[in-house]
This record gives sequence, C-alpha cells and structure tokens, in this order.
Amino acid sequence: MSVLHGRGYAAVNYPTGMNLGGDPSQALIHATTTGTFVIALSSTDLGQGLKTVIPQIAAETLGLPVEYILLDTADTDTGPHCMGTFASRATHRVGNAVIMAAREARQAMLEVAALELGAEPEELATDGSGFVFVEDDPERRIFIVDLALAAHFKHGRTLSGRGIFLKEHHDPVPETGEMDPDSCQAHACTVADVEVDDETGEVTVLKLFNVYELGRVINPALVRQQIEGGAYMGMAHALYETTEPYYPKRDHLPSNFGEYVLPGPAEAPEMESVVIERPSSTGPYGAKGIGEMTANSPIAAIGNAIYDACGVRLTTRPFTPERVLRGLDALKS
Amino acid sequence: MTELIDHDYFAGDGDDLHVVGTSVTRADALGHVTGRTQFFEDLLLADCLHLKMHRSERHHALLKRVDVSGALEVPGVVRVLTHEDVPENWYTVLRLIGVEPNDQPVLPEDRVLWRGEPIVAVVAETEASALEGAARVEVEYEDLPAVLTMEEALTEDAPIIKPHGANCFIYEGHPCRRIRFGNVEHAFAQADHVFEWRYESEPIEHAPVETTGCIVVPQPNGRLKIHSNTQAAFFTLDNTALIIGGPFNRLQLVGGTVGGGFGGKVDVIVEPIACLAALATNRPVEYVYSRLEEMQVSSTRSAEIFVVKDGVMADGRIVARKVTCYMEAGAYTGHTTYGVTKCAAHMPGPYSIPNVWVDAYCVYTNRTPTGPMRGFGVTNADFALETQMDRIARALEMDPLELRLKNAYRDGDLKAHRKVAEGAALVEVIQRAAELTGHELAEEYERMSSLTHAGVGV
Amino acid sequence: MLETVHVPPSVDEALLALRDGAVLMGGGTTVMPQVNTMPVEFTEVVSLRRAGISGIEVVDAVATVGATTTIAEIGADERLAFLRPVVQTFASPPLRNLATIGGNLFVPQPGGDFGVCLLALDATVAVAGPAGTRDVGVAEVLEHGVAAGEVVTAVSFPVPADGTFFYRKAMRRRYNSAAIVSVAAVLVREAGVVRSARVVLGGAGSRPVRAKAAEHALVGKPLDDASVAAAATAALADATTFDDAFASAWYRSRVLPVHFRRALLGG
Amino acid sequence: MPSRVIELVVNGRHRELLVRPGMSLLGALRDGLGLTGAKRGCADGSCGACTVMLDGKPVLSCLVAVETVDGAAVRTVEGMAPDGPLTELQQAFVDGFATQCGFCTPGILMAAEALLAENPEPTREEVVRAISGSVCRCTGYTAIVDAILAGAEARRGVTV
Repeated sequence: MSVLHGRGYAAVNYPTGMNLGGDPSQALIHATTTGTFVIALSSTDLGQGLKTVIPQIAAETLGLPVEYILLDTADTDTGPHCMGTFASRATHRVGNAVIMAAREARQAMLEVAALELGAEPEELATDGSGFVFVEDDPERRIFIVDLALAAHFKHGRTLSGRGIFLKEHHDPVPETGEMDPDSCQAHACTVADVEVDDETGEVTVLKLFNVYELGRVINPALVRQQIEGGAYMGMAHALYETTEPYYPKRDHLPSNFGEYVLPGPAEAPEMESVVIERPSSTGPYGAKGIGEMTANSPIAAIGNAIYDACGVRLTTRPFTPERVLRGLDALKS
Repeated sequence: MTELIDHDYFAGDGDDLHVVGTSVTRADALGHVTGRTQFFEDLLLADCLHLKMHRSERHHALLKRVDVSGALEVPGVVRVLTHEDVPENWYTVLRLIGVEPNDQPVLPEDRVLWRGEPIVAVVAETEASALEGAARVEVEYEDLPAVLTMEEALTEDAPIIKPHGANCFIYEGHPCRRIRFGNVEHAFAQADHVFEWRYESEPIEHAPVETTGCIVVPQPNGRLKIHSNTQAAFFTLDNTALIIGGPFNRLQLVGGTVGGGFGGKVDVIVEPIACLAALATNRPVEYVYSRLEEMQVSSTRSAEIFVVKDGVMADGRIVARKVTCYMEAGAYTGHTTYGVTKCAAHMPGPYSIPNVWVDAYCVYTNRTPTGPMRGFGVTNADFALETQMDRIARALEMDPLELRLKNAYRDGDLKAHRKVAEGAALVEVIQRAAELTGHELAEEYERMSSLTHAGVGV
Repeated sequence: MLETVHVPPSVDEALLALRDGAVLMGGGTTVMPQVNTMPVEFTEVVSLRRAGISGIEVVDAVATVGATTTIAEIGADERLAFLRPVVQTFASPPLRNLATIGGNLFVPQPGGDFGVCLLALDATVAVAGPAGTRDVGVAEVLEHGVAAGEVVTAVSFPVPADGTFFYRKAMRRRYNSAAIVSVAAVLVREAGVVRSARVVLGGAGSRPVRAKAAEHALVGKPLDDASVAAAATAALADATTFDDAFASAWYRSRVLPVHFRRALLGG
Repeated sequence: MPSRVIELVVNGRHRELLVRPGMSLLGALRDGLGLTGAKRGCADGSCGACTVMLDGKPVLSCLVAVETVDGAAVRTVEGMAPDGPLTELQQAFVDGFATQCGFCTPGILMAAEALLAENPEPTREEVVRAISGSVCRCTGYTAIVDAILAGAEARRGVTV
C-alpha cells in the first residue's frame, strides 16, 4: 500500500454582477435624532456578510464610525428594490447605491454643520471619529448626535439620501455572441496538495493555497471566510458531491445529510490564503464580487493534483474513490 | 494566520480609509451565538396551518385521474389545492427579464414531467395531518416515454417533452447560445497540436442547513405578509404576484436572514402556493421543505457536459478553442437559460485566444428542474477548462503555470464576447501563487504583467 | 397517524402495551425520523427509555449490557474499552447519547455497526415476551429479528482477552458515516498460531455476514501477511456486496480485501 | 388523541407544557416554549442543528419524543448567556469570525459546551470529533474548531 502525493494548479476569473446587467439595487439612508444613519434595503444576507459590509461602506462615505450606521433590510414595504443576493453582485451593486445615497446625506450633514459652526460646507471635514470639524481649525467641531438634533429641531433639515445602481441590460447578438456580461472580473489561483491511497482510491486534500485578486477588500475577515469556506465547498464538490451516485440512473438517491456524502470537520484541509488588490473601476471603493467564485478553482486544482499523484486523469466530477481506483486499475492493466 | 492582504501588488490609494478595509465584527454574530437570530421559521404562530404536497411518482406521465377525497377525510385537513385553484398557473421565473415561454405550471394540469413534481397541495392543522392527507391523494398515471439523459434528449428520434417542440431552449431561432469569434477551423489547421477532451459533472445539491420555506400571514388590511428565506425579496414578490393575480401591492415580503442559500433559494417555488392557501383559508400557512424534498425536489446545480477542442502552437500559445457544452435544465426552464448564456460569456476562460467558437445548449430532460448554484454557469466550466490546461501543459511538457501565464488575458485584450478587458490580474495571482508555493518561474514569466504585453511571444 | 406514546416503567408493562401494531422505540433514531417527516401507519409507540433495562455488568469476563444502554455509555465504560474504536466511528456524539445497543440490532446494513461486533463476539440476546423470557444467539436475531410483541432486554458476550478483538470500519469520511465495509474479528492465538477465529463483515449483505471461508483460512496459521491475504480473498466469497448512496457493490468488493488486511494487520 | 402535560427544567427554570403525541423535544422547545435557538435542519438526526443538552448530555432533540423525558433537565443555547455577558466560547465565535449564516451555530455551541464540560483542554482532533454530528455548509469548519480551542483556552485562563 502506498500513499502518493501530488500538486495541482488552477487559475480562474469570475464576473461581478448579474450576467448582462439589468439588475438594479437601491438604497435609502436617513439620520434619526439618535445621530445614527439608518440604511433601508430589501437585500438579503445568506451568511456572505451583507449586513456587515454595507454599513462599512456607508460609514466610510459619511465619514462616521460604523457604530453610527444601522441596516434595516428585507422588508419590501420599507426597503427599496434590490434584484437579489446572487451573481456576486450585492457588495458591488448595493455598495454603489449606498455610496450615492450616503453622499447626498453627507452633503446635507455638512450644510447643517456649516450653519452650526459658522463656516462653509467646503471648509469642513470628517475623520471617522463622529465629529464634523473645520479642517483648518479642528477645535471648531460638532458631534453627529448634536448635529442631528440641530438638523431636526433647529434647521428643519433632513439628513437623508437616495441611491441606485444599474448596469444597463444589453441583449447578446445572436449570431456572434457579442455581449457585455460583467461590471468587472475577479481572479484567483488555487494550488492543491493531495494524498492518494493507491489501494482504495481515497483522496485526502492536505493543503489548499488560495490566491485572490478582488479589487478593494472591504472586510478582510469576511473575505477570508468566503475564500476558505468556498475552498472547502470546492473540495466537497470535487471529491464527494452528487445527488445521483449512479447518474444517469436514478437509483439510491440520497435523502438526507447522512446519505448525501459531504466531507465533515475532520476533512478540513490546511489553508493558506493571500489577497492582492487591484481596485476595480466600477465597484464601491474599488470592490469586486467574491461570493460565487470561491468553490471553482479548487475543483480542477484537486483533479490535477490527483493526476500528478497517481497518473489518473479524472474527467467526471465527483472524483470518488471508485473512479480513482478504476483509473489506477486501468493504468496497471 | 498569515496577514491576508499583500499590498505589494497594485499599490492602491487605500491609505486614507477608516472603515473600508478593516475587519469589523459581523453585525449578526451576537444573535447567532445566542440563538436569537430570527430565521423565517422562528416566527411562532398558534393557528398556523401546514402545507404538504402530493408528488409525482413517475418521470413522465399523463394524469388520468386525481382523487383528493381520501385526503379530505383525514382529521385536521382543512383544504386541498389543485391547478384549478391557481389563477395564473403557467409561469417561468425569468419572465421578469423577458424570458419566454411560460413553460412551468405551479400545479400540473394534464401531465407530470419529473418524479417529485408537486401535483396536489394539502393544507392541515398539523404537519402530521398534512402528511397523512398528502399520502391519501390518489393519482392514476399513464406513462409517457421518459428522456433521462441530455444525449438522449438531443437525438433525432427522442420524444419531445416540451410544448415548444424541442428538447432544448431556443435562443433567437438557434438551438444554443453561440459565440463566434475569429475562425477556429482555420486556426486548427495551422496549429501544431489539436487536443479535444470531454468533461462531465453530476448534479450537486445546495444543501443549506435551513431548508427552503415560507410562512404567509393574512393581514388585517387584506394584504398578505410573506415571511420567506428567499435570496431575492422583490424577485419573489413580483413572480408570486403574477401567479396569484390581484394587485401587486397586496403582497409584502419580509426576510433577509437566510440559513444558507448558495443559489438554491431563488426559485419562487413555495411562496405562490402558500399565498393561495392563505387566501383560501384566511389563516397563516407554513410551507417548508423536508430535508428529503430539499435533497431530491428542490433545484440542484445542473448536470453538465463540456467538449473542449484546442489548437495549440508548439510554444504553448492557444490559437483556437471550440467549446460545446450541455447544461441540463431538467423538466422546466427555471434559471438555466440565463446560466447557459453566462457560461458562454465566460468562455474561453481567463485567456486571450484569437479564435473562439461556443455552442452552449440548455437541455430539457424528465428530471428534477435544476437551478442556479454558487458559480452559476461557470463552476463546471472552470473544472473543464483548467483540467484541459493541465493536460495541454503535460502534452507539451510545459510548466503548468507558465502555460497559463503565456496565454493569460491582459488589459486591452478583446474577449471572445467582444468586450475589451480592463482590470485584469490573472498574471499577478498566478505569480503570487508561484511565490507562495515556492514554484520557480522562468525569468520572462516573473516579469510579466497584466498591464502590458511585454514578454508574450505574440 | 401516531396517537399514543407509551412510556412503561417496566418490561412487563411494555409487553402489555405492545398489543396490536404498537411499535417499539429505543433511542428514537429509527422511529422519530418517521414520526417527524412521514405519514406513519402505526398509531402507538412503546418507548423503552424508562423500562429499567439499561446498564452494564461484567461478571467473570462476561459482559451483560441492558438493551437501552446507549452507545455513549458503552464508550465510557473502561471495562469495555476494546469497543472504543467501534463507538468512535458510530455516528456522532449527540446521536450516540440516544442510540441503544438493543435498537442497533435491528438497523440494516450498512448501519448496525454493533450487530457486526456482537456477531463476532458470539453474543447472546435476552428476549422477553408474553410467554416469558428466552436467550437466543445474536445471529438468529440479526437474521430474523424477534416476534411481534417481544422485547430485547439485554445482550451478553464474553469480553475478549487483550489483543484478540479486531475492528475496522471503512467510511467515505473519518467520522459520522455509514460503512463501505467493516470487519470485526475475535482471533484467539496460542504460540503465535490462530486457534479460533470469528470474523464478521459489514457492508457485505443486508445483515452482518459471518465470513466462514475467511475464518477457515486463518485457523491453524500464524497471523501474517500470507495467511491474512488468503483469508482476505476468501472473505470475498462470504460477501454479497451491494450498491447504495455511499459506495457501489463493485467498490465494496474491490476494497474489502484491503480493509480486511488493515483490520487484522493494521496500516 | 389526547395531549399531555410534560414538565421540564429548561435552562434552570421549571416549565410545564402541553404536548401532542410523538412531539419531539425540539418541537416542544420551539413551539411549546418559544425557544427557537435549536433549529430544525432535517428532523431525521443527520444535521445536528437541533443539538441541546438533555440531563447533561448533548442529544439531537428532534429524535427525542418529549413524552419519554418528562421531568428532564434541558439546556439550550439561550441558556448559555441568560443575563447578557457571553461565555468565553460564544465570545471566541464572535471574535474568531466562526459564524456566517448562523443556522448551525446553536447546535455546534451545544456540542462544544458538552465537550468542554468533560474535557477543558481538548486536542484539535477531540474538538473535530465532538462536532462531527453538525453540518456547516458556509465556513468549512476550521474557524469553528479554532474558536472552540480559543474558547477552551480562555475558560481555562479564567479558572486557573
């Protein structure tokens, strides 16, 4: 019995936004007497982190601490339209819409601050501390809570804004396939180290190296969650997952998490992840989408690593122990 | 934990940012670790009814007789719904972006096209009564020939299972989405090598730990409030409104906290019938998939077949790539026609190849309708393309990373779908991966950049 | 539909409750999934949770384990430490705190890990019924179950001497999955030669399978590569492997000899 | 089909609830007592999202007929930090970004809590084994295992 080691590579790109566009998202934002800005959306968080990333983008645009941003989402009576959470689009589309809304709200905020501080809006600045101050004379400043109260009860000003982002839809040209599918492209290169048990065909993924280029990273910890959670899903796709173990025959279909063979916590490979940033020309602060791509490159990287380890070229996914072992038997004969 | 972001590449102007770029704690973490996060099913209503479906046992059959009397006799069963109770029974979810025809019935009228297709909805006081009621529905079938593979579906004499007269979606008169860029046949003739290989991928279940579901609550003002774990609030509201008829603003959808979606919760499959049940009974109705239904009835990632033919020069430049791909829609169109177009748009992968031909088919079979899943239209394509690149490198005895660097797309390159590339970074992620794994690259490859074509033997 | 769940405080009362069509429930790992998700025909369930038939006794190297003793309780008992590899590859901790050894006798392959082990251990099953109690070999219960209205109250088996019990369960992942194939064996050696061998295979039939051909190939020889290789091949003749969501019959047969050898010689 | 009154001590509080025949402990906690921390992911024992502590042991509450545990003591995720401040384990999940959609988190916390109660200094392998009954589809488990180890260390740090 021997355990064979192998390494495999895969490099991919992935589009941000619904293919061909036509997928708008809107955002409304308004300050309340608490000095807090409430973002109203109808977008959803599937665990990808929208409820964390969007307030960060709003805080940055407003120049306020993120603690002074609240996100109220997914009520179609109060939140404006959003196409939905898919196609790695939410950060890009909703982020841009929130920037537009936050800019309008910021302008109103600066104008009220100018009245309170006896200065011109253009002379004012923010530094993320919660204060609006005269750039040349930082002591002349007002805190956002006081500013909001002044806006409400003294100046009769609403600190609010509206935003929408739409990449226009264009149909593809039927004859040539000419089309404008994406707002930007993210990139990744995965390197997989595997072990193959040549007596049973079992494959163990020892390590995955994940290198990504995602434009500007809004929240590094959440980016790592998607990269490494997605890489794990890619391993699951590569070695385990099928709803039809005897496809195309419809026999022995798995009915639950016991029969639908998935890797468990014991199968989590070691991972090393690196992100490089090439800010996109269209995304909020240069951000690109990441959610949908992170399971893709690991699949081929693992398949290529299996070939490198034992010479079996797998062209049907999943690469089950049976397929690996039948390949090894064929090589021997 | 190595520092995630390497700022040496593309040194950006991100230095004056305060909040963007920082690892702010997740806004939903506190609720998750205390068990207080509200998922749709955590809405507890005392008088909530439960909906369960009687599902087809046949792959493809006419419905000769559907007898619901047995179900109505089960204690606790309050209502039974069939296609007659659905105002606009025929739909397709992408009609919102202009896709037609409406090829899917909410509940079938004269035939079933896949094993597991819902036929009769049974609404009862308890889940147990609804399950019992659903089991008591009696259906008499007359089997029709079933088409269970894509190859079979596309053969000349295959039984046609779709009313529009073909087992594939028609794209502006063509049986497939097409990319035509340059002249692949000419390039194959010039190439030093021509490699053609085939790749297959079986269906994958999204398998979120929270199954698809909703609770529809009639409101005092006559409206319906839909608590749903959909990934797309308005997409679901609009599609539901088109099916149940009546004013759009009768519906309100709330949710946004989803126990994992991965693309599997945008099929608008539970909300319409649950709304009709709530309207029929004037009581809250919950319709949530069992794990078995999530596994075998909810949409899966489609089975896919790729045939990739490449013309390659001795030095590794790929001069032609012809891709034929088949994505299985299953019994109904759903989102698959969009996924096929997205797949074609992705070709020929992150490489600049002067001659590209793509035929991408959306194929119907008598199987569980498929849907979008993470990486829709691209995940299985990348498995095919990046396995192909490995095989080319082996055949030419070239370093696998150097082969990719040589062909990598760069700013200014014209993609096969005629868009000029900008913001490219494939070269850099490969270089950084080589550095990370101690992989030696020849000097010319170290120097390559996405910003110029220096070093590429064009 | 289910109408009544009986929780009898004794075996006798359980027997009374087990009238027409009542279904027995041990840990609930088989009955509750049906009650939760399916239209069930039975209307009554008799839970044995409080019938007082759990607990472990070991007297003169014979273990007697109450039928409702959970797999976790077995795993925690030092006197049955030899079963720890079986316990650790049996589902997961929260399930092991419910599943019972008595209930596991009725779980079909490729579940029923303890059926495989108890057959290798030549266990005896104590069965209570309206006509009184009887002891029966575990093979009989594994093959034909018990009569309607009867209750398994305990299983007993000789605790194997150190180094005589062998167990391996091949799975698609390291924890919490069903068997591709499993091998349980009790091999008694004297002066390095196998004197007696009881070898049982899981994943090799709808019920645990006594690998008699394999046993025969082991007895009288030292436990070494040669004898184990011969026995591994012989085991194939004993096995009737099958397709399911975990593995195909082809694959089970193909790797049975490998896991057979690894069970007896390690690796 | 008479319902029955069942008594449970849940998170230290004595509770009485009316249960239908065959109702699972999970159903009793959620529909009977409004404790929706334990989740229904499968109702067949294969996902672990309903894990709670029953008389000190982690169990899949969807597989327990509540009538068979009348009088038992139950602990749910809501009982971990009843009056506000998080336990070291919960704080480690927050600080370690060990949650994404959050649906599997309560079940995993209960399995981890049970492990630490018996083994305050578990190895990585012991943590992996303890949560092997819980499915997480988002994170890939590593951040969760790291958080449990960090929570254990913090708890030891506090008590030592």
